[in-house]
Amino acid sequence: MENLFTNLAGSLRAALESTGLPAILTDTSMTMVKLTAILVFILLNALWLVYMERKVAGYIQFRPGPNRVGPKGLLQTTADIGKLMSKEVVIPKQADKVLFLLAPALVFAPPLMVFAVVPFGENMAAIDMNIGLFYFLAVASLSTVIFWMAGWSSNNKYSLLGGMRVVAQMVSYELPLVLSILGVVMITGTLNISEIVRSQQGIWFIFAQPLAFLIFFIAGVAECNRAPFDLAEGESELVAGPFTEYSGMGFAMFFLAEYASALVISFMCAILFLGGWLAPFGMTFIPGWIWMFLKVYLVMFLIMWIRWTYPRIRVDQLMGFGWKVLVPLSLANIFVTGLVMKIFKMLGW
Amino acid sequence: MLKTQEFTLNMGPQHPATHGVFRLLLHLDGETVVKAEPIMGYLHRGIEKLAESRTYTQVIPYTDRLDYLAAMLNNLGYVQTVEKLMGIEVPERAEYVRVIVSEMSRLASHCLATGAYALDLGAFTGFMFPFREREKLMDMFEMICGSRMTFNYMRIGGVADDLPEEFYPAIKKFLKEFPACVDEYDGLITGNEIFQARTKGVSVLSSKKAIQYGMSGPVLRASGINYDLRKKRPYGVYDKFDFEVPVGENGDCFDRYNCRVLEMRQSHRIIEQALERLQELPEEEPLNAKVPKVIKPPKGEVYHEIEGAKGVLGYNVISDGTVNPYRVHVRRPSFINLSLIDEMCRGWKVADVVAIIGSLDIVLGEVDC
Amino acid sequence: MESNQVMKQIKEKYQQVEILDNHLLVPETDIKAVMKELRDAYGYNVLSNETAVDYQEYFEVIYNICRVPEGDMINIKVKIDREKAEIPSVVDIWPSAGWQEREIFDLLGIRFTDHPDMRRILLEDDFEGHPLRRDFKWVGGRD
Amino acid sequence: MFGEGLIKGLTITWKSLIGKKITVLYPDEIYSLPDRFHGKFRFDKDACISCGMCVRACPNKVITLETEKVAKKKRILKYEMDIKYCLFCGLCVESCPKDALGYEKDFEMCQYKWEKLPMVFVDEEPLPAEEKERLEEEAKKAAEAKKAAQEAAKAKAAEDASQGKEG
Repeated sequence: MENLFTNLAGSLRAALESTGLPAILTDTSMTMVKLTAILVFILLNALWLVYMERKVAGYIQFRPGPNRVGPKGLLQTTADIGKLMSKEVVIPKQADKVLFLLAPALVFAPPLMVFAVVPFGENMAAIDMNIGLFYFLAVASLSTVIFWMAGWSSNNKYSLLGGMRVVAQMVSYELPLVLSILGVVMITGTLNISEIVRSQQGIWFIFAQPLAFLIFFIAGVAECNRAPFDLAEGESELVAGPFTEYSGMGFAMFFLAEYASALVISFMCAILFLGGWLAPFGMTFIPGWIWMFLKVYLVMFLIMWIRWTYPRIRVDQLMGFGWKVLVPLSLANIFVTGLVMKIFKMLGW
Repeated sequence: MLKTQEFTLNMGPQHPATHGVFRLLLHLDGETVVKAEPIMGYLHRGIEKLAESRTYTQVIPYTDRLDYLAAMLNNLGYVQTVEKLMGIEVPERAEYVRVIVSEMSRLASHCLATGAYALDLGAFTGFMFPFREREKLMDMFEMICGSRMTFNYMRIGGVADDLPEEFYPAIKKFLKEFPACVDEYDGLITGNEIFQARTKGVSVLSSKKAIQYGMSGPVLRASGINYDLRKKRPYGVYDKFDFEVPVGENGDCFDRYNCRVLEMRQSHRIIEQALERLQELPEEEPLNAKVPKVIKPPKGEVYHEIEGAKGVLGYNVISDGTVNPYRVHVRRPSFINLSLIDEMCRGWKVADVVAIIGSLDIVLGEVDC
Repeated sequence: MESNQVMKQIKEKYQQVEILDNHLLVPETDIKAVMKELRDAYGYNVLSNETAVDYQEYFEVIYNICRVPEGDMINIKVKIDREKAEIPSVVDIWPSAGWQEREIFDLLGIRFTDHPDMRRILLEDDFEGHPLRRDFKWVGGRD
Repeated sequence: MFGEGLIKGLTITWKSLIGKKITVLYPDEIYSLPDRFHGKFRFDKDACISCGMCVRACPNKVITLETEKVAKKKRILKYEMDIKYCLFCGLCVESCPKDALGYEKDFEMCQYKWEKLPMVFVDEEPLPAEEKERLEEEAKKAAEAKKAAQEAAKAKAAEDASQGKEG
């Protein structure tokens, strides 16, 4: 069980090699297969997460949630997507048509690109990059551009305001996000994601770096535009922010992308702070990739739980919170981490 | 060459945060409001004009449609005005029934205000919690008068019908559970730091300004003025109850919201007392005063005010001695509370505009009449 | 001070004022002076309600003013000519009159002089006529 | 401490997450309506005396009632409620002296077509002239017969009384 997917990949590679393909072709086709698997994985997860979110929201609000389509309402999201797909894509007259259509097409790209380096288990990353963490940070912030594209090209005032908010929010939250990870990087001394997980063998970083975890979590929630930081969408004041003018599948893409990027943040939380695929209390009879999922879904549930509890923060407060609270705190965290490491070194541990 | 430019944003008439079909033309500098121009009338049905061609009793269902969230209070204000005009004494039992239903209506309205305010600030679950109680209240209204929103329960000289048997256990159960529910709102909404950051110090309305602009209800009391007509000019049997008037300190959005939550607890106390007194009264006592079949008040004019859910609700009824009122004018608290919206919004962010409108607790049925 | 006494004192000061059963009938010329007096000398600080009635021969503007937080109330009426429906605005005394006077203008067509913003408020700007006048006829629709 | 309210909020939502759900799943479970529910109207044609009280009580002029007089009796030709204007205030039901009007516990009054909205309770053709005449004749006869019977009964009673007196 533990090596189910790696074995599968191995046998596929062996099968490909046995046909006598040149090595480069084998590698390319293997990567293609892996990326396709990831794409399918993300889409299925996004569908499932929409359902899960609605169920959680319903349960919190004394409602049973979706329960009509399929058993226990499981097919609800599928039905919704089906409905949205069959709808007309309305393009506003004054919109910049190219950008307007490009934005929803591109919106899945950043989360998909990040997932290329995410290990789903031991040796289960599509590409095990040496600077994986750096890559994640660089790519994850790309989604700002896409939201801004959507907001600007719609030529709607609500969209414009939403787009401006996205940019402002991203600028003020990218920094604490990066700084909070630095503590982890200092301890492990590597940017390779798999290495970081392996170095949590002794202690998970949530216990070694609790403040960093908190900052990373908050900044991550802000990064993927989830409540209480869903200012960009801010449906009570900005209707739907950058997505106001989108209809049909365009809207559905944004909707699903929100869950995909939330999933990225959950994966990073689990990898960086919750020990990734490592089993707690020596319960290794459960395969690592299942542990990974459990942790990811725990973080995901936390994000949902928070969303359905808190009101939305205001835009200037959000930036004030980012710059005045999170950045100094993460800097302090780095300082303290460095200090403690130095002391440990002096003590000779 | 860079230069900044103001731009206008049309908030409404179809917008989730304006609590109805209300349009606010915002002049924005970035996200900061420079000027807010209120435009209304999208729900104007001419109820004052309609009343001129209806009989006195037929006006009552129309008053339901003013503040449809607290329709009993509108009924009460109107029938009390006509009773004053005709000099009718209402039997004590009917008075207690009226107090119970009108305080229930106030609770229902404040539940909605609390919930919708949480929703305005983005807390969707905060919206569902008070709605759970509002739903229970509406179930009880359905038992009493068959409708959930537009009751038409009060009659000139009394009420339409006695409280049904099944109502008493329902209200007792509700009264028992309600304080814990308000604690839940306090925990989920009032105590939340994000909520407080969003509302505290936002759009402070000084007591002087509140008086100048004729504000009333929780909006006025939040500014620190203890003015509740149930205490200051008691009507009906309100002088017989023991309750307090919650008063705010700063007059900001948080105080306006909190006044409503505190008022819910007081309304709960009033209902409890009224229910007790009502059950002490003998059942045979009449529910309706002796009123002629055709209501024809003598020539005259009465202006009567009650404490509505949104503020001071006044009715000016003028009779010319026929079966139809000559003129009915309603002093709608939402309408007058809204008149300061421009000044209150200036200098605040777009998101605060939502918070300010929510804290004023307007109902467009009432603003537009 | 009780409102009855206030009414009497006002009557003494302004000869043309009449006391009806619970109203003070003030001539149009005196209205601003009486209002100012009531606010400054007697502390009637809130204009609770302002409305008008069309009596076919003349209009009557009704002011209900009260003291906050004491709560006592005084009612004032002014008769104005129907042909030349104009009356000085009391916005500078009580800002709360602002929207109420606009509403009266909208529905009854009484023009308030010196009002800073005399526009229609509920009906659309190009609406013809003033619906609360008794001679207004609505064409189309049910009555 | 900052954050206390945030955690309290989370505990409250956690409680509701695992707590009982209160929604009524509408078509599967039917929420029981109270007796006084203002729903669809019920009209009892036989109880109606066509007094027109409901028509006069209605604030929105929803009810149309047309009658014709046949043999001193009012016959309802048309009783229609234009439900799209109805306020469901209940003044018509309250004013009915014979309880001919009432409510049903049914609120599903949607119609697909606009024309189908008005609730038609009675819609009959006026009687043709000869039928009317016949009925009137019959009524006259019946009345005469009744009168005769009454007189006979009276006479009999008087007879009985006198006999009784004698006896």
